[in-house]
Amino acid sequence: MNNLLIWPVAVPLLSALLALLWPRRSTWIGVLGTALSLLAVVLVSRQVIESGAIELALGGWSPGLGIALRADGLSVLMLLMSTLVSMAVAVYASVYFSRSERRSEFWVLWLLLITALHALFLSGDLFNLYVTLELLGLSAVVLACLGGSRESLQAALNYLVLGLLGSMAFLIGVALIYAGYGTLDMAALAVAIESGPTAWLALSLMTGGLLIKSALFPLHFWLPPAHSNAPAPVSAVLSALVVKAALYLILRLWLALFDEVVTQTAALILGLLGGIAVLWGSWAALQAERLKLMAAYSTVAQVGYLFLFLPLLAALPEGTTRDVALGALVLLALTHGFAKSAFFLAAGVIMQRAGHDRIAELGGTARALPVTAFTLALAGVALIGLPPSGSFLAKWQLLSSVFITGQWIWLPVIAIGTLLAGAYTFRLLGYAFAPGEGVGPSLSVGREEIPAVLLALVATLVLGFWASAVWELVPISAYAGGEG
Amino acid sequence: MNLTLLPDLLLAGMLIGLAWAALSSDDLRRGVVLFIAFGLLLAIVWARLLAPDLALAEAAIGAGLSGALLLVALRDGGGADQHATKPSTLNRWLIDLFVLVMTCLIGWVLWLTIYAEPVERLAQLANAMLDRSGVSNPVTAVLLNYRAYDTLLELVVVLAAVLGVVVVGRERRGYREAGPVFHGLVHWLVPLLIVTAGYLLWVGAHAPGGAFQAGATLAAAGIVLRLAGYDAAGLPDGRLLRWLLVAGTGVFLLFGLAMSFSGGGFLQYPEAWSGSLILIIEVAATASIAAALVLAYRGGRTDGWPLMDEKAENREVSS
Amino acid sequence: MTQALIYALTGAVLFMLGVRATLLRDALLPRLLALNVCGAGVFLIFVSLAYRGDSLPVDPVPHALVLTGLVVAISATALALALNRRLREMADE
Amino acid sequence: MLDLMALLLILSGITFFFLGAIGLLRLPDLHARLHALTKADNLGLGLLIVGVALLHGSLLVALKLLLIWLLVLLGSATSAHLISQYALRRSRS
Repeated sequence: MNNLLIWPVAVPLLSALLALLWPRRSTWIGVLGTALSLLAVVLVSRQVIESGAIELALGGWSPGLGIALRADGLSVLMLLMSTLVSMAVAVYASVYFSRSERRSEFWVLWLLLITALHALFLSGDLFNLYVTLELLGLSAVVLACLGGSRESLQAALNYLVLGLLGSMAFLIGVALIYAGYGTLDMAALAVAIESGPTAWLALSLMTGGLLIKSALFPLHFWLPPAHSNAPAPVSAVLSALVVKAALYLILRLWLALFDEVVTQTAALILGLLGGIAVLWGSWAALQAERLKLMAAYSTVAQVGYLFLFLPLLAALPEGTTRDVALGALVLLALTHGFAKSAFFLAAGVIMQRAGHDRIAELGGTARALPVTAFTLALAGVALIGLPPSGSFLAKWQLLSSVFITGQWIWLPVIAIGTLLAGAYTFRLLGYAFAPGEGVGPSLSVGREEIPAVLLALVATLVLGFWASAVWELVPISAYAGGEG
Repeated sequence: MNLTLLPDLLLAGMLIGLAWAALSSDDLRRGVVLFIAFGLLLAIVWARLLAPDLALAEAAIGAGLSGALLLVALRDGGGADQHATKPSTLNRWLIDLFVLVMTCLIGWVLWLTIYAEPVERLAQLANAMLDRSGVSNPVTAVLLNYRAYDTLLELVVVLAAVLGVVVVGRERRGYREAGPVFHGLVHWLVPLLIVTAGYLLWVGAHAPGGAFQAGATLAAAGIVLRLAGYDAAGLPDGRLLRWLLVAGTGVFLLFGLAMSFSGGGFLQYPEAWSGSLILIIEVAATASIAAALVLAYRGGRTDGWPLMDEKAENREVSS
Repeated sequence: MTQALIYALTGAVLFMLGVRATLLRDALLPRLLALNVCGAGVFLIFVSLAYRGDSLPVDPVPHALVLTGLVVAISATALALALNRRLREMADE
Repeated sequence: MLDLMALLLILSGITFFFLGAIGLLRLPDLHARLHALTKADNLGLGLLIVGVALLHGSLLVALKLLLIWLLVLLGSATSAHLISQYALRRSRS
């Protein structure tokens, strides 16, 4: 019995209800609730680091009949990322939304989004995952249309419809699993699932649904409009966290539940799509004329990188080498999460100051907003994968996995992708550091500039130096059939 | 060919036919009406498959409230999307091929798992543990005890969606006051619906029924009121409305947390109390679901929703 | 078990009919109808899994899952319709 | 004997429903259709309900069925009234 596990879900949910009841205090409740959720996640992480994976059978019913929450290395890492990013974004949002009439609704939905993310990372039951996915999708959609513009509403509506289609595909996969194995508990399924038509079809359907939500090429088309038209704090969490949630589920399914079902060919297909996403997304980011649109296309590319790992993971034998590669994948996902949220927050600061985010007219940013320009540079370092960022180490490990498995086709993809990332980053920095009057001058460092730079520092320095912690945490697994 | 299968085959065929007709109709109004008929037929299928709880819920939610929402969307002017681009013939063929292949694959797997080599699922376990769950309707036991966490999160989903409805749109314009005949019906129907909701809620512990069916019935009362010209649709204003929306999730969550403080696990009801605790949670959930559904139908920010500050109101007037 | 199979197969057909219409149509309302038919197909599969003949007690777990799914589906439908309405108002303004 | 009577009642109830449906499809204008539909369906449902109550043979169930019939009568009368009123108003304007 370990009631600690419910707190990362219960704290934000309770705060959301309080924020709904006391709209005038919603900002305080929102920031405080996010901070307390952070505390809850830290407590859970400490316990996982000290004593390994933990499980909580809700309602006292054995998992299977009841629902179990589970925390292991992978989920703790995702939890930590989501809670740290959301803490920083919450501080930023307390300034961003301070004068908006949507303030109270923003905070309620914000806390519901955190609830959904935490519930998703902790859930150990397939149907419960469907419910958390829907909660995540709906709250993200509402947050995305808080800006109120026509484009943001249209993008949010497309996002909603596609997300629903994805959830339906996931749900029918769950139905087939229940038909074939008679349980929804993931730990039991990790043992029970064996290669066969049921498992194969269920995995394809569930993965297909999740691919829509994680915006892998060619199912990415909804992402750039939705992410670039949302309010800045919302774009930050959408790009950094919500997309990662679907990716986390794909990893869970492929590596823990269906690890005997996954074939090299299937993994190769996803890897190829990932490769195309890297090239196409980076190219589109280079062409983008608006800062937030560029960031959104860069997310498409970065998601592609993460899928490059799948064929490598499928080719590597279970054991240390695979854990190292998996650790690199997680490290890349974390770095991108921190860097991209920093990027969107910086873009938000510029947009509020300048009234636009057209890249070509950003001259003077470095003089007017030195901290924000520095943030863009730091985040750019992490997006390209230069040392000492976490993504440098991750890409290094990606390359070494390529050498071990002999899948040379990924080499040019990684090389060109990195070059393109460098190109779009330096193009942006070139404009931002050029002299000009595009952005009005300011003398003080605003409270809203601090969170972004902290996030960027985490991405470039903290994750780079503390990367070994990621590799230590990843092998702790709650699922027998998996990488444990 | 076994003759006793004939009704089942007929029902299945009608389901597919109605779905096809609803989805391929170019006239939206026709599509929506066919969809409502589809929902009603589905309710009959649930009854046939010994799922009376679902039959009630489908008739109330799936056909009734969804239908009301879709119809009112048509009234908003939903029929006007005429910039539809037809997909190219090649795409059409590819999609049809994909659909055909997937249908066959899913059908094959279902044949394997249901017919060829059926497996033992949770039926026995769920029915065996019924004595310890505090209720005797197995579906209620699953919803509010074994898998209560799912239901808690589901109430949160409803909350998120209704907040979205409130954030996005303004209230729809109301209806003219009902004439004498309709008014007479409302006069009888609304109290009857409220009594029925109470009955469904109470009976849910041991027979088909429960919070969702009761909530949907209560919401139907609200919708009837609104159609008769009562614009508030029976919902309270301001702060009380917020409390009403929060009630279901809040009571559920607080009970769960209280249990984890008093030595058990989260949502682990003490066995002697579980029946009463479940009933209290269900009452709160019914209120929240009904309020959320009526609000979703009525739409938007109303006079009743306390705005953050009066600036918002000024802005809309001035712009 | 033949009855269960008939309805499960019907569920599969309904699901794919819904997917097909979601992919082919591009106005919102037909797509929402399609997604709801999709959902109905999945629910039908779940419920036919629960049915074990007229004499044995049914499996209550899928019934509860479907109830949850129904409520989630109507929430999403309501949200999509509200978004669509706001968009239409904006187009008119 | 009771069973046979119930069967006859149910069959005649179904016939009325059938005739109502034909009326809905074939009659020329709205008011005539409404007339056919409500008359035939209300009577058909009444016959069906008496038949089912006989089959079931319990007073409580019979009362519940009667309540359902009354509700449907009330509902269909009101909706027929509303529809014809609407049609009338539209044809005037």
